[in-house]
Amino acid sequence: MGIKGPTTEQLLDMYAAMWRIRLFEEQAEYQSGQGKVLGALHTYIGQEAVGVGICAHLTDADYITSTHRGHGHCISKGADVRRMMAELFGRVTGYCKGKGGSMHIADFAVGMLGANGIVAGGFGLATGAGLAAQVRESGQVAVCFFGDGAVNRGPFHENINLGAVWRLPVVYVCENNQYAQWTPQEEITLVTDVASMSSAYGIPGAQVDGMDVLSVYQAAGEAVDRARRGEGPTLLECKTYRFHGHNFGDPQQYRTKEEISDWSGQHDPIQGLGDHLQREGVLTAEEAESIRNSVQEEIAGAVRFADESPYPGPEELTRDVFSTPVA
Amino acid sequence: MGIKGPTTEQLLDMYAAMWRIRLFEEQAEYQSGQGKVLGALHTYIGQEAVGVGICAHLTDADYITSTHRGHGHCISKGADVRRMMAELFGRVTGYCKGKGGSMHIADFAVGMLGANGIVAGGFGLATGAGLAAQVRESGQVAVCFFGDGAVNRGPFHENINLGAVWRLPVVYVCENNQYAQWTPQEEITLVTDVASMSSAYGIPGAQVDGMDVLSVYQAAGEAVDRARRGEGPTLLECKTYRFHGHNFGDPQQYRTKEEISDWSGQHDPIQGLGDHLQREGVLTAEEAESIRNSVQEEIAGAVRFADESPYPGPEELTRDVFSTPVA
Amino acid sequence: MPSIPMNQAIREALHEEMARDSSIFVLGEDVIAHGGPYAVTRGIAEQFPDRIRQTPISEAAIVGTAVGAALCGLRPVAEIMYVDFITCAMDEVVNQMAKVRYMFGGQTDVPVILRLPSGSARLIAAQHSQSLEAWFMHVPGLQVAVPSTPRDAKGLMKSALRGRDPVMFIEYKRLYSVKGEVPDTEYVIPFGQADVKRQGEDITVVASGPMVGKALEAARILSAEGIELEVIDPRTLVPLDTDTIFSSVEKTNRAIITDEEVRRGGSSAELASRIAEECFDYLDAPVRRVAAADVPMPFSPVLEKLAVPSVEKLLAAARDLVA
Amino acid sequence: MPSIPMNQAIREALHEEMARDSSIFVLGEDVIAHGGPYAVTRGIAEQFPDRIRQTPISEAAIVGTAVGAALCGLRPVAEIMYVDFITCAMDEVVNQMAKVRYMFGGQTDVPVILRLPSGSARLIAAQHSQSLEAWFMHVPGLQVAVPSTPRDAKGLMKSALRGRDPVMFIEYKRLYSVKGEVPDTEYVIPFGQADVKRQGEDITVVASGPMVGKALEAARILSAEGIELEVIDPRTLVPLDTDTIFSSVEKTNRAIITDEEVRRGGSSAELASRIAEECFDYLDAPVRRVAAADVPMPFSPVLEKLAVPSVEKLLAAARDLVA
Ligand SMILES: Cc1ncc(C[n+]2csc(CCOP(=O)(O)OP(=O)(O)O)c2C)c(N)n1
Ligand SMILES: Cc1ncc(C[n+]2csc(CCOP(=O)(O)OP(=O)(O)O)c2C)c(N)n1
Ligand SMILES: [Mg+2]
Ligand SMILES: [Mg+2]
Repeated sequence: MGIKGPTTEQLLDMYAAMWRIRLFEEQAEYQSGQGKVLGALHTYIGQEAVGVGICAHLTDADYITSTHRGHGHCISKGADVRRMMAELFGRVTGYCKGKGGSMHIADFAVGMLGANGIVAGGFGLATGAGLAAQVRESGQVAVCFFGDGAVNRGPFHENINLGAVWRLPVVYVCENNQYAQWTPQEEITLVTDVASMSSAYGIPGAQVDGMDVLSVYQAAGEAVDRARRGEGPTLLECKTYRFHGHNFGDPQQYRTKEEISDWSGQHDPIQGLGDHLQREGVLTAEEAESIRNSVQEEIAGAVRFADESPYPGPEELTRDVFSTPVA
Repeated sequence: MGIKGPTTEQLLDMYAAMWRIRLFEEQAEYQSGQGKVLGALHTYIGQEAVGVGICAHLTDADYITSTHRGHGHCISKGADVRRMMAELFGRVTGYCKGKGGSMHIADFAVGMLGANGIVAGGFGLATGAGLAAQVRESGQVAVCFFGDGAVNRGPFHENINLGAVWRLPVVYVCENNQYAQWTPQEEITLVTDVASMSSAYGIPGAQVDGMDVLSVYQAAGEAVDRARRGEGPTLLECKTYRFHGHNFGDPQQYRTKEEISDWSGQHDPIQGLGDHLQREGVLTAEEAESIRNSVQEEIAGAVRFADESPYPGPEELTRDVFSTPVA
Repeated sequence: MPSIPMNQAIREALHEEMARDSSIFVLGEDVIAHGGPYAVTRGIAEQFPDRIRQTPISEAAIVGTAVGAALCGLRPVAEIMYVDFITCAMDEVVNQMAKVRYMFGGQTDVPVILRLPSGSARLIAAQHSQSLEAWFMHVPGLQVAVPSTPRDAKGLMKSALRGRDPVMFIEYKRLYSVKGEVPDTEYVIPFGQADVKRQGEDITVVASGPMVGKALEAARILSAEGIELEVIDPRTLVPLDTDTIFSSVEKTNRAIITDEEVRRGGSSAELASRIAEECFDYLDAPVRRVAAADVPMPFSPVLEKLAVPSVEKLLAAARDLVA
Repeated sequence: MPSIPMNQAIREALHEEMARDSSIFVLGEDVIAHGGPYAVTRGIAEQFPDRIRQTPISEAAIVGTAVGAALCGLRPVAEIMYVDFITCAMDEVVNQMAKVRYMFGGQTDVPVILRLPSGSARLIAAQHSQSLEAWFMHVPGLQVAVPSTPRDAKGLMKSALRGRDPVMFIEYKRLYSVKGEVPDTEYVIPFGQADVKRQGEDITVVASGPMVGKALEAARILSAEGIELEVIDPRTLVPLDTDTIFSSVEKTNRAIITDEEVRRGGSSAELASRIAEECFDYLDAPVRRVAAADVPMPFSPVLEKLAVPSVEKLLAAARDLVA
């Protein structure tokens, strides 16, 4: 069955959200260079269509789990870029009071159950979220984002099997950007089309162009609907590409400049949607520019907010280990 | 391509080996009832055709890994029933000097890398054995035996993927007896035909009647040959059934008496091969009886050997933790 | 007071709390069939059919899913058939369950209970006989309960089921069938309160799990010799009731720590070093540890017996301390 | 003697031993590209192209396969990118690697080396900053090496590569880039031999990994105050050179144990309780432990600094002990 939409309003929201991710990440890299953003930084640049196209089907009541490359998921799910940036700066106004940093941003208020520094760490969390939804018959859906590299870890297998046999309302979304850190996918598995692995669990699989937000939107809509109808999980593979290194500072000797510029030049998801909207007459070049500018402002505000925020005080060291302090 | 054989001699060996397993296990259960065989006891009764049909293609130089239900694999690989029984009795003459017991019998001299008390514990060991063989270009093959229950654990997934992408000489043999302890397979997975999961790793899969040693022999021959030729792993599923409980003492409320007697009455692998050999004129009823009797003797001897053997002395407590004693 | 075995005591806690709180949810391998190998979850499927599920052999998914469900409003109670198999889910325990509250700045509760049958029993050798309390103690964010009696087991389980933090609930297999009196009125046992199982003036014995019974036996024997042991059961290792332990040592001036863990790096090391550090001025003799041998658990009964700490070893340590 | 960083020292050990012994085999995630994140395995692919493989993100398979290969004649050296990820392979470490020799009655050697980048570094928070020595110590069958200098790292790695037992080789990430002198002639450092990094009369400081450098710094500062620390680096926690440690304590009558592990249940507990038990008559003051705070590692630099044990905390403990 076909998925309706997206509406014009949704399209414009998605366009803005993709810019929000792009500019947040660019700013994060810049601030990392300045020594303000601390620790490891894995940007989502190039993959914006995936998070945005999928989360367009979710409300704050739905859940997502994320990865080490989580900023895009946070923003797609509606997290506040100010508190995100403050977290990257290690400030107490951050989502985790500065205790988490880039790899551990969570916003439970919008159903974002956390970035995760462990590859494949999200499978159990998402499957459990789906279980909670099913047990409570709440109609909520959980989306598990993971990379192609995570596919080779045991929790992929154990949890998708569990989600399948219990028909949990979960969508397992593989962002196949073709590399796990510095290793190309074809070097570490014979099966590069991850969607095809769905048959090993008896659930549907689908593969889409992850650089095209409209394709992602369509496929995600079907998978989310299926989950909401109580028919169980889908394994959705989005073929995508990260335009920057694995982390900020990665010298990228494992791939060619040409490969990178081919992808970023010809498959930029933001440009793709922008062009589409202009062709459809939904957006003028000026409007596009103004959306970008207002997001730019927002990000600048986030940096100011972060920079003006205090660091956590020493009392925060031992808080939050348990619900109440413990001997 | 077709697998030649088995020769008449091989057939008779297989027939005797299946009896050796059957009678060993019956005796082990009896001795367990007597309080002589100690600890948990998981018998291979009903599944004899699998271990025997597969190991018929292996030499002592080849490797196998096993499970908690490992006696059949030991015997199929050529282990000595006296040292096995002594191990079950906890005696120092046992394979592991009494330190292992039923779930940890190993015989490195014949390439038997150990029973394993951890479900799916053998995947890494077999894959590593295959790696060693490949690196040394030794032509050896490793066979990994595992149950249907083990399929749902992460190491199944991680190791088969690794074996596949490195084209290791490993045969992954699923003994699908349709139950994991007290849980029927269809309750814990949607995909009950394990062989079909091979596509998730890009390797061939095959499914055979695991109650028919000749079918097992044929399929195993192809998989072992493929491995020896350097073409990589096969996922071979043998549909089988355990005639007794999960362990000795299991009240088996999770399945019907009819189901059990259907399988043991109509699919007994030993009876199956015996009838076949008699039909083919290779074996008379008397010869069959005499094979059984001589195996019976052998097992009785094993019990005597075990019973007369001493327990390990206290000095054994701290030996073998390391290659040399350590502070 | 009725006398019931420990597995029944835990079962009662589960039943009573499930009736109180509809968010409690049970999962694990074979937990419906026979109520699991230890019959702890027996009857739950009949009474709360929608709130118990039998899982595949997927320890990582069991724990991961429990944690995810806990973040989203359930209170999962997962049985890991043998604590030895928690090794298959340590990422989920250590990097997820224990850390999510802290990493996320306190945004969420993590009310997961992992039930962990532990210790030696029935000669099942190295992969089915471990005691891993020390690992769990060492992971900030995990609470660790080690009941030694049916009464404690029920009361501690009730506390766990009403708490907001992850609990590693250590159930010694050998104690499941041991009976003890359990109040027939409602009670809970708060975490972090040690129980003085026996009062004595001469030596403080901090004993946990199956060693509590052995310590009490040793105490009876030594009492005849004029040596009075004070036996303290911490009941939870995290949080740890150091007040009770330290004040006992201040009274007796001697201490033995005993548990069934492998000695090197066991929880006895943490307790002994805390006592040695904080009761230094009161100690008349070194703190002794009586724990399992530093070996994988051997199968043969003659060796298993040597590996596991015994009443005899307690007696020897105690006599040595007062000598 | 040339001065080189620790990652290079380990690399040299690997190169030299691989040239000696054709059974050594390297595997791990991204170990070829850039020689892994720490460049330890750089150059191996060029020199021994058939003896190094880059793996999928499959820690359980990496360790499991290494163990299997070791049973069949290879000497695998596996890099686990962060020790935190060993949680994904604990069954393979604990129930297979550590136990196969014993469970099988000594039938086989298990020469596996797991290289385990550890500790805090570069603000990477709770899931990438752990120190898990205490867990490994507690598992009979595992040897645990914790080099603190390039010289020790090279010599210990060479011993490990010639040994017959599984080794958890703890590499503190913060030390990879710290230079130190390394002999340019062949040498090995046997396991179980502590190194007295500094002699002193007043307090024995048993320090491991990154705390060795901090202890030496504290010693320099305290020396000016007339307090002389004896700094002992055990270098391997299993086997442990108690002789050297105990005789030092008999001389100084005071001890501090320091490491970067979380304090509760850390290896400092084992060491402190051993000293408190076996040097009881020599101790003039309680054994102190200076270790990491009992919290998951926080991200923010202000908090990370508080969580990790510091020179200041060592100074305070030492001054307190002689006060
Ligand atoms: C269990 C585990 N192993 C290894 C790592 C180190 N690591 C972090 S990201 C990464 C690559 C992940 O690849 P993929 O899943 O494809 O995600 P991508 O980075 O491409 O988004 C690796 C190896 C980790 N964080 N966790
Ligand atoms: C990791 C782990 N989880 C659980 C168990 C307990 N257990 C032992 S055998 C078994 C069932 C195994 O089923 P299967 O793999 O099908 O083998 P079968 O017993 O049918 O031969 C279970 C759950 C275990 N030993 N290891
Ligand atoms: Mg990727
Ligand atoms: Mg089975």
